[in-house]
Amino acid sequence: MKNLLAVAAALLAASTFAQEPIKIGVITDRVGVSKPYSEPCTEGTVFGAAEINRRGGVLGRKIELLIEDDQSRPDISAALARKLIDQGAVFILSMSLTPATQQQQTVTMEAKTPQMTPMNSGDTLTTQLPNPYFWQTGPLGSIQIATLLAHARAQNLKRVALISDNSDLGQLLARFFRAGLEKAGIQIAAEEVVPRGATTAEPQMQKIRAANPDAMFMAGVLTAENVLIFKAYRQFGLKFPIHSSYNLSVPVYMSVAKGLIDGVTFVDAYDPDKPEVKQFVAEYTKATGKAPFNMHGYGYDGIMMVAEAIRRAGSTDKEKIREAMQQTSYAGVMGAKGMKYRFPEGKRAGFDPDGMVVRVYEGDRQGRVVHVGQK
Amino acid sequence: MPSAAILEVRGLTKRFGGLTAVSSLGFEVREGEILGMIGPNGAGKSTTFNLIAGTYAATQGEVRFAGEQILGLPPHRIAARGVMRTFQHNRPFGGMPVIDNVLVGAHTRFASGLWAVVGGRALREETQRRKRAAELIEFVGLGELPHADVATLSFGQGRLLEIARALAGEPRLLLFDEPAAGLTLAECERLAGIIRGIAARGIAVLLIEHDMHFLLPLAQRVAVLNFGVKIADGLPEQIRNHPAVLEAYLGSHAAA
Amino acid sequence: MQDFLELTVSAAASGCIYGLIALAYLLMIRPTGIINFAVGEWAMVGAFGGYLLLSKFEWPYPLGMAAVLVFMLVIGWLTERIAVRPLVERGAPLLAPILALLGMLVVFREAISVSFAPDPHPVPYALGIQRQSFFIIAVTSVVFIGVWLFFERTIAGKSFEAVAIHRRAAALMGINLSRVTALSFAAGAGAAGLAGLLVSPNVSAHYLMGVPLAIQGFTALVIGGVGRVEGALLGGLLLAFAEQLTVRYAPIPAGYAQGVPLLLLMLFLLLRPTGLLRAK
Amino acid sequence: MSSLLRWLGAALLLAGAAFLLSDYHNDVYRKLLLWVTLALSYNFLFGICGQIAFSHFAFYGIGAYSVVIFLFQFHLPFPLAILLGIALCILFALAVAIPSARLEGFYLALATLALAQLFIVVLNEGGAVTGGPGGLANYKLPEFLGTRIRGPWYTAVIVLLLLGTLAVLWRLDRSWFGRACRAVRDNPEVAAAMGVDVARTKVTAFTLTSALAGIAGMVYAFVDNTVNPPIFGLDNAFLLLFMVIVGGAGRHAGAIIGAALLFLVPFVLSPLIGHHHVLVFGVLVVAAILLQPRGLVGLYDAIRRHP
Repeated sequence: MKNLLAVAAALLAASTFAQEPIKIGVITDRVGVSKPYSEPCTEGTVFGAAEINRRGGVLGRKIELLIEDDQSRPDISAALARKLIDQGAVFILSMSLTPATQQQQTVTMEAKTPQMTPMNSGDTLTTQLPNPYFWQTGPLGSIQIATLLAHARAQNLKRVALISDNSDLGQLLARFFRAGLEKAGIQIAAEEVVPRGATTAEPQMQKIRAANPDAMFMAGVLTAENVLIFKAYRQFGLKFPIHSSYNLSVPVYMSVAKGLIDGVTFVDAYDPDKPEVKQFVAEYTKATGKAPFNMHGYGYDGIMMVAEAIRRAGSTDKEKIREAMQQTSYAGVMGAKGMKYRFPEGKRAGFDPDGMVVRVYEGDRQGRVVHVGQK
Repeated sequence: MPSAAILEVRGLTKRFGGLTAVSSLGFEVREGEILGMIGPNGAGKSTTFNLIAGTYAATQGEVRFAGEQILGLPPHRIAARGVMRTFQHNRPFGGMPVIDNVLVGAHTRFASGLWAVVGGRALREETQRRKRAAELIEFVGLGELPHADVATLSFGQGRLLEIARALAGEPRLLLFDEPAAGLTLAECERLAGIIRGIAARGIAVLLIEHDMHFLLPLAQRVAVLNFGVKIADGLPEQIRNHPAVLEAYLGSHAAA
Repeated sequence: MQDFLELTVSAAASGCIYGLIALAYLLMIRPTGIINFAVGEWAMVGAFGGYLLLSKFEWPYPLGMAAVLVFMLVIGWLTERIAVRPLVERGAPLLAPILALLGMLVVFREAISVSFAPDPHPVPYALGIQRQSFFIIAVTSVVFIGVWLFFERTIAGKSFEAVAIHRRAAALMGINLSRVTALSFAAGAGAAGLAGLLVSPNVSAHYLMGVPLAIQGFTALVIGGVGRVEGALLGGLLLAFAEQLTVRYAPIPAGYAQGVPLLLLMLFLLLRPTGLLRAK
Repeated sequence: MSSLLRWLGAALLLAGAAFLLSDYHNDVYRKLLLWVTLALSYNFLFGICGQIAFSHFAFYGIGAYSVVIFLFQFHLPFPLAILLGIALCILFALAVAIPSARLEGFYLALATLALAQLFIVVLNEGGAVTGGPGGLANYKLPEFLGTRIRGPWYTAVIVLLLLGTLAVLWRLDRSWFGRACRAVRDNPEVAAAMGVDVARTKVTAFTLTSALAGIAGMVYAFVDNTVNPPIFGLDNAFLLLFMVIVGGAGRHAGAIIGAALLFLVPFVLSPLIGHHHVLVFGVLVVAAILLQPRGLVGLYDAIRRHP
């Protein structure tokens, strides 16, 4: 009897060991400036993790998310990265401000812990530090501008205007938009900045009007300031086409810029007609009672890719996960039909350069896809 | 045996807009002497006081201290030359104990610079000054209270602190702004003793006072102000019976 | 020339917003000496009031505007009750209520941040997009004329001024100090909330809109001076024109144009710290 | 001698702790020590000298950025980079403080408010020199005698920074200079009558504490080996002010307690009540000012006096 009990206890112990969850860290922002983007992205990740667990987890183990809030404060962010690593996270997903992700990297590089941002899109994140443990699957600024230019090729642009805001990401996107435009041999006739907290964008738009551009490119990511730009554009009755960064792809514009955005084209990593997207939307809505949008998709793809890499690594050894991650070839919710995330030739920015789409606002609705990829 | 005049005031005038608060005032104070200055309310006593201390800028005139013009110097420079003052309404520094208040008075007498402070070489001087401050606290009669919170002092004790603080600056001229105001009779007597003691150390004293009963026995000479003009000066007994003074000051005082 | 005329309207509208915020500061500073940096958050509360009543519940504009104004008066009065009066009664130094109000700034912002989604919320125009600037200018003019008449022409206004000049003397004259303080906070919140409501169709209601408005309004106040009511409006207009003319006409890179209002602020602090208009 | 032993003991204790902590706790500990260092110098300026400034983090940033730029963009030797960084802090501090000191009221607060924002504009627009919004990264602390200080040893460096700052401020506070600062805070007019040069005292206190913030920034630059604009903005400057108030303005212990408490609050509360912790923080600040103007240190004193 005693022996039997001992055996049972040993079995029990073994089985709980087998069910010890795989810990994945998430650093998000619930307080600061990137909260409007960080929150839906994190919700997508949480939904994805639940789905993985419902299907039996990874390597027979459940996934456990350790979610931390960095308030968009980079120094806190780096400390939290260490916390997650100390708590046994084998992977860190970064969904906060770009400089925060940057500062976390100094930790993951030292601790040799895989880290990925599924949503930050600043081009410099994978180039500033030689960190083989870091990947980025958000659509880069350089891809955004190249896609927009590919779509606008028919318009035969010679002189354009570039407008942005003074946020971290807005400035970064503007830098790569500028580089993309210069590379394409297009003259930037006016370059303007609408600072955070402005009460009007009329002087900036006047200057752009005076430059008489063939089109205007928007690189800003502050919703309120972008709306100011549209207001001035409508008020002046301007006619040149507007091509915007992926910031216009979040649905808040449909309500907050009502009546202002008809005809504006924007680059998106989200094609609502893609079967994977339809399935994701249906399942997410069923599970949470709330319709998701593209930010949820970024977070969902992020956790799926990580789970996939761990599955292929066959272990939670961080070095093996790193190798597996580098070999990623994954088709997810985001990206044009058939797009796969890949990190070829040792690159660590994984969004397919041909994976973005250009969409257009029809009335106040985010309408159809009018262009795919950079060709 | 009159000693040299340490403070000489000539033609001192101050106008506030259209109002002339002080008009062509002239007087002098000698070392070790107590000069009283009296006058009814609004006579220009406080203005004169603030002009000498540098709080107000004079419209014109001359104020010489130890032979040098001090008019136009900022207050801290004037203090550094050896002109210290007390305030009519006690104004201690609330955030520090009694002895530190006194040490602020000694501010200009510290020889060590900021580097010496940071490097620790100023510690010896600090200790010496602290000892000296304790002696001054003893001298004015607050001997048991060097570490007391200034908020706990009585009004009379606060007045004594004002004096100790001013003395810590090693003044050659001490300006008292109505020091007896608000004190009890017993406190007034103690105060008179202290002021005499200060003068006895060779420090010149300029004393502005409303209360004749306090001032006249104490001062060696008295100047009387009315409407910004000096209407009389002389020995206390002369002032007591001066007709213009009786008219301007005592008369109105008696009537009131 | 057309540009300049358009810019005149747009800068005048922005200047009116800055002026209203500056007026909010001024209404409180004059009688109490207290600088209340939470005015920006008050403007945010006004903007969210506009979102709720005008966008969500679709009240008619005049009714919604009146309701927001009344609500703001209550907020201002409550703020004074909670964060200022206990300190004034205790005889705390002037800095204490200023810091307490900085704390209230955080409380206001976070209360909004946890109650509403983080995205900006739309607030409708009073008379349509083309006429919003004129509406802002008209409402602001009415407010400033009203406030000016109040201080210049009424006994109650004079008593406010008396408090501004000397608190103790005013108390001896039988003026109820705490009532003046409470009223000045209520009026300050009214002005700030109005500014928030007026600007919100342009900038939308969102949880981070307060601090920029607080800083712009304060810059306007420093430029105009705290001496006179008109100074707040003048300062606001000057700031807005400087900002917008710089962006439009100055040959400097766009990023550095943001520095211009800050330099203007520093310049005024250094060269003319009393502001353009001195107290009479 | 015994006081020297006490400092030594504190150094050993504080630095020794770093060797017992995990990586995470070490990192939090490092940043906590830096916040405490900043709070100490800011307390001297605000609590002891009575000046409100919002530029403390800008000077922290000037220190951090300048040492990185001088070392890795201009390739200057380490000691020279540090000296130039300090000189830069002093220069900027004087430029702001001298004109502000002429004026009464809250002019320093306003001038520094503008400076703090201008600094962020310059960082964002600085191109390759400042790295723009992404800041600078991918650099390492220079080696000394063939070894690089890292891990808990670097924490020990921060402990030295903290204790050095405290020692300097401690001595200043207990000297004629500290008394002059308090006198200027309590009553500038009386202070002037006592011979205190009010303007000069203000300028000296501002410059000195700003330089100390700059030195702390130089140490910070090698904590995560990256510098970027969001760290040095106004938000943190306000947080610093709140720390000093909650802890007890004018007291070194208050600055230490306030910084420790408010820095650690998000780490402790965030897992419990999510993002509501900021609301709690705001209420805490208001309550502290209303109920206990001397801060937590004052509360402790009151309890000790009347148990």
